[in-house]
Amino acid sequence: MAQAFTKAMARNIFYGGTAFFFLLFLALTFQTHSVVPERDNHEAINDVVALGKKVWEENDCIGCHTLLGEGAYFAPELGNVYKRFGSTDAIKAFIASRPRDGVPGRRSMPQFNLSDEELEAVAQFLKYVSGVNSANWPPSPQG
Amino acid sequence: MNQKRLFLRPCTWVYVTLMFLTFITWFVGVNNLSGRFFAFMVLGFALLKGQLIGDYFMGLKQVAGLWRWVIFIWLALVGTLISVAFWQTL
Amino acid sequence: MTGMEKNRWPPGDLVIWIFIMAELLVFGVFFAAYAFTRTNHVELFNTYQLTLDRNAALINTVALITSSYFVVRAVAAIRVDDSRRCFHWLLAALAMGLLFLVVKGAEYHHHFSQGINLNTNTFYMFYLSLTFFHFLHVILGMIILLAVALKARSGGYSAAEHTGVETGASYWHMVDLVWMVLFPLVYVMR
Amino acid sequence: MKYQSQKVAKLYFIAAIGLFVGQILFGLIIGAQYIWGDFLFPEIPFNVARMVHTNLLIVWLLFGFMGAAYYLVPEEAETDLVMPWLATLMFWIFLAAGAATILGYLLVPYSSLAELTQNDLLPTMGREFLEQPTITKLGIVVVALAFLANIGLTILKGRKTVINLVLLMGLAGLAVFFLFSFFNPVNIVWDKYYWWWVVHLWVEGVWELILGSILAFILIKTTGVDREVIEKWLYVIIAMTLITGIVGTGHHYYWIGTPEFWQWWGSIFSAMEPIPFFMMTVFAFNMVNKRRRNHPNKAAVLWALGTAVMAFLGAGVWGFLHTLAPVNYYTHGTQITAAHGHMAFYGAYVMINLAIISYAMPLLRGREAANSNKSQVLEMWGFWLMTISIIFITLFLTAAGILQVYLQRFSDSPMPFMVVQEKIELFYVLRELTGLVFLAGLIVYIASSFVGSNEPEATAEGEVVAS
Repeated sequence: MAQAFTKAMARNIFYGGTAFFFLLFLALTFQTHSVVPERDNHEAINDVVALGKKVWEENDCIGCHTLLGEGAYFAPELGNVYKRFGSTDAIKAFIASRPRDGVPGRRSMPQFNLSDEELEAVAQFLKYVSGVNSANWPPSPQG
Repeated sequence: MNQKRLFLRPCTWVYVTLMFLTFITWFVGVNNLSGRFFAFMVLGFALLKGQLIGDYFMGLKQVAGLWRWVIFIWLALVGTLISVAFWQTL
Repeated sequence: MTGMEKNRWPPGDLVIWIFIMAELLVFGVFFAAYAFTRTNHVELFNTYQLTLDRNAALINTVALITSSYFVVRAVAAIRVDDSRRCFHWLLAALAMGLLFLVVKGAEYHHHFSQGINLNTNTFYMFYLSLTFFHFLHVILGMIILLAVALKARSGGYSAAEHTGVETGASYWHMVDLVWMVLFPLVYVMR
Repeated sequence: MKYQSQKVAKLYFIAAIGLFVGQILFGLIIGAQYIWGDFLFPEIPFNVARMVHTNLLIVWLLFGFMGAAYYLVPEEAETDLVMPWLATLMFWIFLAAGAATILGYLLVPYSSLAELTQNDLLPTMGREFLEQPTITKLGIVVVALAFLANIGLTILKGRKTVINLVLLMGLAGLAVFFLFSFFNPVNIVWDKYYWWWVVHLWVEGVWELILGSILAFILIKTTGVDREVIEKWLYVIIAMTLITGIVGTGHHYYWIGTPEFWQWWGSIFSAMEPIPFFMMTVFAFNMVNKRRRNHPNKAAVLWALGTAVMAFLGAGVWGFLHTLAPVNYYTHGTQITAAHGHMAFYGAYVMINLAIISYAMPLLRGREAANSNKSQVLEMWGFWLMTISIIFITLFLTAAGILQVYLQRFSDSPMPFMVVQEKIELFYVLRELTGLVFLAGLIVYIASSFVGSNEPEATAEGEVVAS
C-alpha cells in the first residue's frame, strides 16, 4: 500500500458525505412538510394574526422575550402566555398598562403606544402561537 | 491464495454460513417466535455474521493492531446495549 | 497477500475507515435508541412489528450478503490483475443492490399507501428512520460501486494499484454489516 | 506580505476590531440591565441594546472573514486580487451601511425604523439576529456578491489550493443560506424552521468551513508542516462537520411545532457534533508538535491553538450538554443556551478572527514576520484575560441556567420567570464583573498594537526537534 490516507479520497468523502447528508436533510424536511399542517394551528391564521405577527416583529419583541423558547432570555416566554394569562383581554391590558418611564430599579416592558387594532392583533397572534403543538413544551406553565 | 486449490474459497464458506444463519433468523421471524432464547439467538447470529463480514469480507483478519478489532468492538458495544435493553422486557 | 504477514492498515483508503467508523457510530446509537425506547413501549413495538414483511426482509438480507460476496470476488479478481472479471463481479453486486432497492421500495410503497409516516407512532418512527437511513446508504454505496466498476472497466486498476476497489468494497461491506444487525433487531426480535 | 492587494485586508481588520469594542460595550450594557432593570431605560431598552450587541458581533465577524479572505486568497492563489478597488469600495459601503443600521437601532424606535425602511414591502425585520432592515439585508447580499466575485475570480485566475476552495465554498454557502432571511411567512412554524437555515447552517455549517480553512492557513504558515498533510486533515474535519452538522439542525426542531421524529434525528446527529471539534483540537496540537520551525509570531500560534481548544469546549462540550432532547426539554430557552452561545461564538469565531489578525497584521504593517517581543507579551496577556473571562462568564451563566431550570421548570412548584430572575441575580453580578475583566483584556489586546513598534522584531528561538 503506497499511502494509507490520501487527499483525493478525503476530498471525495467531503463532497460525497456533504451531498448525501444534505439530501437526507431535504428528505426529512419534505417529511416535515407533510406532517406540520397537523400541528401548526394554521386554521387560526387570518389577517388579524398576520397583522399581529407584523406588530410583534416591528417592535422587536423577540429582543427581550422568547417565543417557543427562541429569542432573548430577559423577559418571560410568550408561546404559552395566552394560556398563562387566560384571555386576549388580559394580554392587551398588560401591554397597554406599561409605564412610559419604566419601574425604578426593575425591568419593565417599554410602552409601545399600540393602537387598539394593533393590540388586538398582537394578542390574537399570541393566541394563535399558543395553539401550535410544541410537543408538550414548555415543561411548566411558567414558561 | 494460489498455493493450493481449495474445495471452496474461504469467502464462499463464509457466504454459505451467512445464508444459513439468515434463514434461521427468517424462520424465527415468520413464526413470531419470541422470548429470550429466540431473541438472543438471532442477536447472537447477527453479531457472528457481523464478525464474519468484518474478518473475511472486509479482510480485517489480515490486519494487525487496533484496526483488526474495529468491527468487533462495534459489534460488542451494540450487542451489549441491545442485550441490556431487551433483557428487561423479555 | 500470502496470508502470513499482517497488514498495518485495513484495505482501502484509510479515510473511508474513518468515515465507516463515523457511520457505524451513528447506526449504533440509533440501534441502542431503538432498543431502549422499546423497553417503554413493548406492546406497541410488538404489535406493529407484526405489520412488517419478513419475507421481503429475507430477500433483502440475501441480496445484500450475495452482493457483498460478489464484491469480495471483484476484489480477488483485481488482485490477480483481471479487470474484466472485477468489472463483471461489480455489476453483479450492483444488480443485487438494485434488487434490494426494489424490494425495499415496494415495502415503503405498501406502508405509505396506508398513510404511515414518521409521525404515525414511535415504532414506525424508528422503523422508517432506520431503514430509510440505511436505504440511502445502499444508494450511496451503489453510486460508489458504480464509479469503481466504470473505472475498472476502463482498466483504471491493476494488481499493483487497486486501492479504489478496496475502498468501495469496504464501504459496501459496512452497508451490509449494518443490515445484519438491523434485520433481526427491527424485524425479528420480540 | 507578498502581494500588494493583500493590503486591503488591513481596513477590514481594523474595522472588525473597532466593531468588536462596540459589541463588548453593549454586552456590558445588557449585562448591567440584567442586574439593574431600569439601567438606561427608556433611552436604550434591553431589546435595542441586545440587537446592537448581536448585530455588531455578526458584522464584525463578517468583516474579519472578508479581511481574512482578502489576505489569504492572493497568497494562496499566488496572484493579486483581480479587483482590489472593488474590495476597498465594498469596505466603505459595508461599513457605512452597518453604521447606519446600528445608528438606526439607537436613534429611532424600532417600529419607526421599520416604517422608515418600508418593511411593509417585504417584511423581514424583527426576527432574532436578522433584525436588520430589509434594505440593509439587500445591501449585505450586494456586498457578498461583489466580494465573492472578487475572491472567486482571483482563485479562478491563480493557483487553486484546498484552503482557497474550502474558504470559497464556506463564503458562498454563507451567501446562499443568507437568502433564507428573506423568507418570512406568517405561519410561525415555517418562519422558525427556515430561520434556522440561516442561523444554524451558518454557525454549525458553512462558517466552520471558513474557520477550518483559516486555521489550516495559519498552521501551514506558522508550523511549516507539509501542505499535503494539513489539507487532507482539513477535508476530513470539514467532512465530519457537515455530516454531523447538517442533520444536526434537528436539535432546533424539538419544540417549535415540528414533528417529534426530529427529537431522535436531532439528538443522534448533534450528539456527534463534538467529534469534528475534537478532531480539530487534536489536529492543531499535532501540527504544532510536528512543526518544522519555530515561528517568531508566538501570539498567532497561541490564538490558533486557543481556537481549537475553546471551539471544542464551547461548541462541542457546552453544545452537547443540552443537545439531547430530554435535557433540552428543560433547558431550551434558558441561560444555559446563553452560556453555550457565548463560549461557542468566542471560541470558534472570535478567536479564529483574532488569530488571522494576529498573524497578518504585523505583516500588513510592514514587519518581516512578527511584532516585537513586548507587543506579543501584551497581546498574550489580552488572550488570557479574554479567554479566562469568557470561561468564567460561561460558568456563571451555566450556574444561573441550572438554577433557572430548577426553579422555573423542574421543581414541584415552579416559580414565575421574574421571581426566578431575582433569585439568580448573584450570577448576573458575577457575570458582569467578569465582563469588565473581558473588556480590560480587550483594551490590553488593542494596546498591544501600539506598543513596541520601535523595537526590533521578535525572533524565533530554539531549535526544533526533528519529528
